[in-house]
Amino acid sequence: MFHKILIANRGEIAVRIIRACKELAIKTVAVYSDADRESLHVKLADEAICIGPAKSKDSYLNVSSIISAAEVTDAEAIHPGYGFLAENAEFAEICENCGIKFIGPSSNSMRLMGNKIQAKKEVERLKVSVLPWSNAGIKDEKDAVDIARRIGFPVIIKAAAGGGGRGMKLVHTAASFGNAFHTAKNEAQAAFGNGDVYIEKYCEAPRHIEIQIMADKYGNVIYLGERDCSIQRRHQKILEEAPSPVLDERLRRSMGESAIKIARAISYSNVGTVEFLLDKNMRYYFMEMNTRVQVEHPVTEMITGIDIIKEQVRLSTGERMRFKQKHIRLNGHAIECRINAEDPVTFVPCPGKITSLHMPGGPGVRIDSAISCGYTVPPHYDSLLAKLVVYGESRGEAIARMTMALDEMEIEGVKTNIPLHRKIMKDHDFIRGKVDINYLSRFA
Amino acid sequence: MFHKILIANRGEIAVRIIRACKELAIKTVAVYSDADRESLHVKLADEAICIGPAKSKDSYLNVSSIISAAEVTDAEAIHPGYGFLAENAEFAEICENCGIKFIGPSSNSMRLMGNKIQAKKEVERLKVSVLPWSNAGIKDEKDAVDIARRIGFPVIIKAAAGGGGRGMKLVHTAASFGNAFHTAKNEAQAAFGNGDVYIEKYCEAPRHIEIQIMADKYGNVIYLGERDCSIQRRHQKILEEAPSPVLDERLRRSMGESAIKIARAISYSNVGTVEFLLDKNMRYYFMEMNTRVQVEHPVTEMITGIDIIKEQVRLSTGERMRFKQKHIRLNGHAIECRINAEDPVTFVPCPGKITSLHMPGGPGVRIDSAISCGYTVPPHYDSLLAKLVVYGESRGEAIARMTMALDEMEIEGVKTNIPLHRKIMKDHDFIRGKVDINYLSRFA
Amino acid sequence: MDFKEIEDIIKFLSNTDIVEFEIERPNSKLKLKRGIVSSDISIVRPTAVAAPGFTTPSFQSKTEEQKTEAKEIVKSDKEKQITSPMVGTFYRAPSPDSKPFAEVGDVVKKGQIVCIVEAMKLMNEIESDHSGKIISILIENGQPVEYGEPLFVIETA
Amino acid sequence: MDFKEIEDIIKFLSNTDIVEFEIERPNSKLKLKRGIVSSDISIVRPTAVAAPGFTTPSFQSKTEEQKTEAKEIVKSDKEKQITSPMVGTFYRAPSPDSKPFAEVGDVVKKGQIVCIVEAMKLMNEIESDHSGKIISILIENGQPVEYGEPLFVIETA
Repeated sequence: MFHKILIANRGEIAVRIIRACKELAIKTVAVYSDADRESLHVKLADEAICIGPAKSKDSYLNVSSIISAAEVTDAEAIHPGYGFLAENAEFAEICENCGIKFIGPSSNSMRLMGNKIQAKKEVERLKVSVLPWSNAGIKDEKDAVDIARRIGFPVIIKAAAGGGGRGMKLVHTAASFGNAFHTAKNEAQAAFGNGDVYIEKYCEAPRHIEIQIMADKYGNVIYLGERDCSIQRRHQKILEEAPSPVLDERLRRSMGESAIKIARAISYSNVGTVEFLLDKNMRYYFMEMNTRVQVEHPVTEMITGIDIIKEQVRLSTGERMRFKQKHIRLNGHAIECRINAEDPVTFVPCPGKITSLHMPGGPGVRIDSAISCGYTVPPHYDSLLAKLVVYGESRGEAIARMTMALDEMEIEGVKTNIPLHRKIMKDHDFIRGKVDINYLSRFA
Repeated sequence: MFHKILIANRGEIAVRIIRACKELAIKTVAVYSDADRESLHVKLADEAICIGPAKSKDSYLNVSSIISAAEVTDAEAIHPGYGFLAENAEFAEICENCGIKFIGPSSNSMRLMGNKIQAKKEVERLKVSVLPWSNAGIKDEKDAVDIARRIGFPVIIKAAAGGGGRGMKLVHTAASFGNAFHTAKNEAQAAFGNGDVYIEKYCEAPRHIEIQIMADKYGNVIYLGERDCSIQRRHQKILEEAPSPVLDERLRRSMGESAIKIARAISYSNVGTVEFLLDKNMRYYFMEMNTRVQVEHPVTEMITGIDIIKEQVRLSTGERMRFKQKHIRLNGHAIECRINAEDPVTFVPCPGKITSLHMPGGPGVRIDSAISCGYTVPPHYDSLLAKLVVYGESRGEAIARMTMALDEMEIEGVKTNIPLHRKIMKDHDFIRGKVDINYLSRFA
Repeated sequence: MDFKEIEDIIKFLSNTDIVEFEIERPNSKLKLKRGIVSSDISIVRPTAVAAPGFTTPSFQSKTEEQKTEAKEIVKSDKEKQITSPMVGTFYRAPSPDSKPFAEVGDVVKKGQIVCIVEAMKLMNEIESDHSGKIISILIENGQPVEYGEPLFVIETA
Repeated sequence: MDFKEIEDIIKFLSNTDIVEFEIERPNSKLKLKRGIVSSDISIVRPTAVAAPGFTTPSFQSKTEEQKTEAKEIVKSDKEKQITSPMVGTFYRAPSPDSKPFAEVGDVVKKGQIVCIVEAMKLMNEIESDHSGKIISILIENGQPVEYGEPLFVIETA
């Protein structure tokens, strides 16, 4: 086991990782920007190093500072969390070259899945369904519109280097295609330094279902069931649950085995998530793979009893997987609400000082958070304040518990989306499990 | 199911019950004393009624006010929690007579187990072991000392109407017996209005092991494993765990079946706890039965996945038990630390205003509490601030998690016993599971 | 500028470090100064202004209103309240057909029975704590009352 | 001027050092003063005095001490610090055998190299931000430094 790990992240996920390390008796090094001097992750870690000014680019994305921090503190490994450098294959490679263990898959696996065109080609080769797309590559605009016609409108234009829904363009007619195509290319270039895009059939009102997988370095891969993350706002998940209210055991196994097939094919190790779209006819299509831990990993932990972060650390030391597929049982139901500091109507982030805080508690209530009363939410980073996670014997119990917990939760000083979550819990469609990725746009 | 329940209690257990009711879609009525006007249970309940001044005697023990509060609010049932009126058979009987459901066993079962002499006689009749005792009754002091000699010193003198360790006297020699006998009788009279005492063999350094049972009104009784509550200070539990580090499956079954035998014999329904002493030779002796929910019920909930409070409510409506013994699986390990507002050295209660509060979180951490930042702990009631409960895959993981959670927990403004718990988590004997009811006296 | 707006401003200010606040509009002017109010009263969050998440207790909120009302009514040192010593149902008369123990305007003596609070079928006769004239009756006949709830306001001599 | 606007202004002010604020418009006037409302300040926990439960970060605590020290040393406006622009290892000389870039008492010019911070095997030459006399060197040769950590104190002319 490692003696000391550096956590190249902030906020709740840094706290989550520090807690896991403490339980594994591993020393921790927190890194922080000037804006995070008073943050919980800095207080909880055994050591803490300031790595730069507030801007992410100069601190949490500052590879040299982070590697250097690991070196001066003799940290043996770096946990990247999610976001920031977590899916940066070059960073993983630099870690490998510096003799620091990157807690995640190899840089090769990351690179392969990071390029969405390559990833889709690989997955097609494995006979896992993908939505019809421009798999032959796009020569120019004329070629692109021909491909779009062949696929059939509506289509969606996506960045090859993208992910997480950033920079996507939905196009309904050939007439509006040209404009969208150029905008998409420019945006992709600006956002990811890579203007490559691809065209994909637009799937109407699908659910977002993702499979959590776990793999060791010896070819053992298992899946920990699915998460249903259909409730999204502008492609950002805000509420996740496990299991999905619509999957049966047969479909779960099929999706799980598809995910395993993909992971095996690219010699994937550590934890990862294979994202699928599930259409109204219960056909599923590979979307992308996230080569890191997800924000929403707790719902899987709640129903499997497996501590995903600890397993990540164990697996990256080269340990063998402690579980076989047959050991994995899904018990009960879990829901996560992402509590963001934002205006509940306009969704504009709302940083500021938390003047009063009351968190719910009791059985089946879990809170992953880095805030406390008096803490000032800085404006520089994402607006996630807390993940409120509940477990219930059944989905009904989980919803009742979440309703209760949201009613009790009290955050003053910053606006939050708690009212939105309260509204969702009372919504008839949500209660019946009738949601898709457009749910929230109908809802608002 | 009930439409409305009155909760005849305060603090964390009132909050716990209100939460359970909310999840069951039952309306709640809180009752409160003048000193509890700003309490969390008052805020969370659908209705709240002031039942008297600060002193328990005039409020939380004021039967007339509580029954009246149930009547004016049309509450169909009363949940007594623990302490206060929870083991008062007369109160249960008054509820029965007023057509209000008392959430607990029948007043007959309560009365039988409330008298410790009767209870022991009943249990002996069932061939469940009890420690050698004055089962023939005590005529006078001379008779008493003869009995004590026959049993063999050291002996312990206990109040027939007592329980929870109150008013017990340990006597080592015949010479000191007379004095102790009179003191015990006087104390019993003062505390319980009943001067009857009995004499029992003193068991050296036993563990306190209790079996949680659950029974419906149709004779179905199951046990939910044991709790090890050996860590006590002056007979007050401060840390509980489940399962016990020393029980094997055979002994667990034997103790569980003894508990069921007792419950069946007295037609017990609802939840209850049978307390045993377990000596060094792994022989167990019936001590007493608590005819209510215990403070430490969460550790059992964590390892069984069963919500004991909800089951209490369901069972008291006359529902059939939802589980059979074979459904009960004990998974992992749970520990509860009672966080009290008290001086960690002198144990003197320390009421006051909580000026700063930070609660731990993350996977496997549960907090049952009624405090919040700015809340003033009144001096009139017990000093329990919060129950910090952790779950772990193994006892080792649970201890690591509790250590981490205690390190993070921060309560300012009142003194707490958090430092004592931190010390216990690091103690070699505790870590090896080598504890008995005298552990803390050696420890301090 | 209505009460709601003033309330909003004050609520908002309470979480800031603004100590003086002044606003002028064509038809109105508002000036506020914050400071330390001697007792704890300013810190205690009134239950009536419940936090967003908390359901407002229906019984309690009712009585809270009544208390506020009562407090307003008790304007001078001479005005005293008779409060309920128990939870129960308030009756103004010994039986449905009898006339009330006391009416507004009646002069009562300390120790004189002014109403009944029924609890567990027991009719508890409530005596006045003061001598004086009843200037208002705060609870309607047959309504539930809680411990400490004001029932009458009496003007003492 | 509606409540929303007032709210925005106050929120904005809270992160500034403005203590008085006054604005007049054709139809309205707003005046604000900031200050300490009550003794809440005592509640703010300085990070240095870590809560009992928090393990004191060893690296951080070291640098905290140094910062305090540095702050004490910087006594007048003339005294300036050179801080590290990155995380790494502090070296006073270009190689183990060379003599240090700068010693206490040396007069350096703005832009002159005063030390090296090694990060990822790269020797980053650190230039002085100011011209003046070095009056103290706060870090020992070969020790790790974090971003923003004071390295030298310079007395400017």
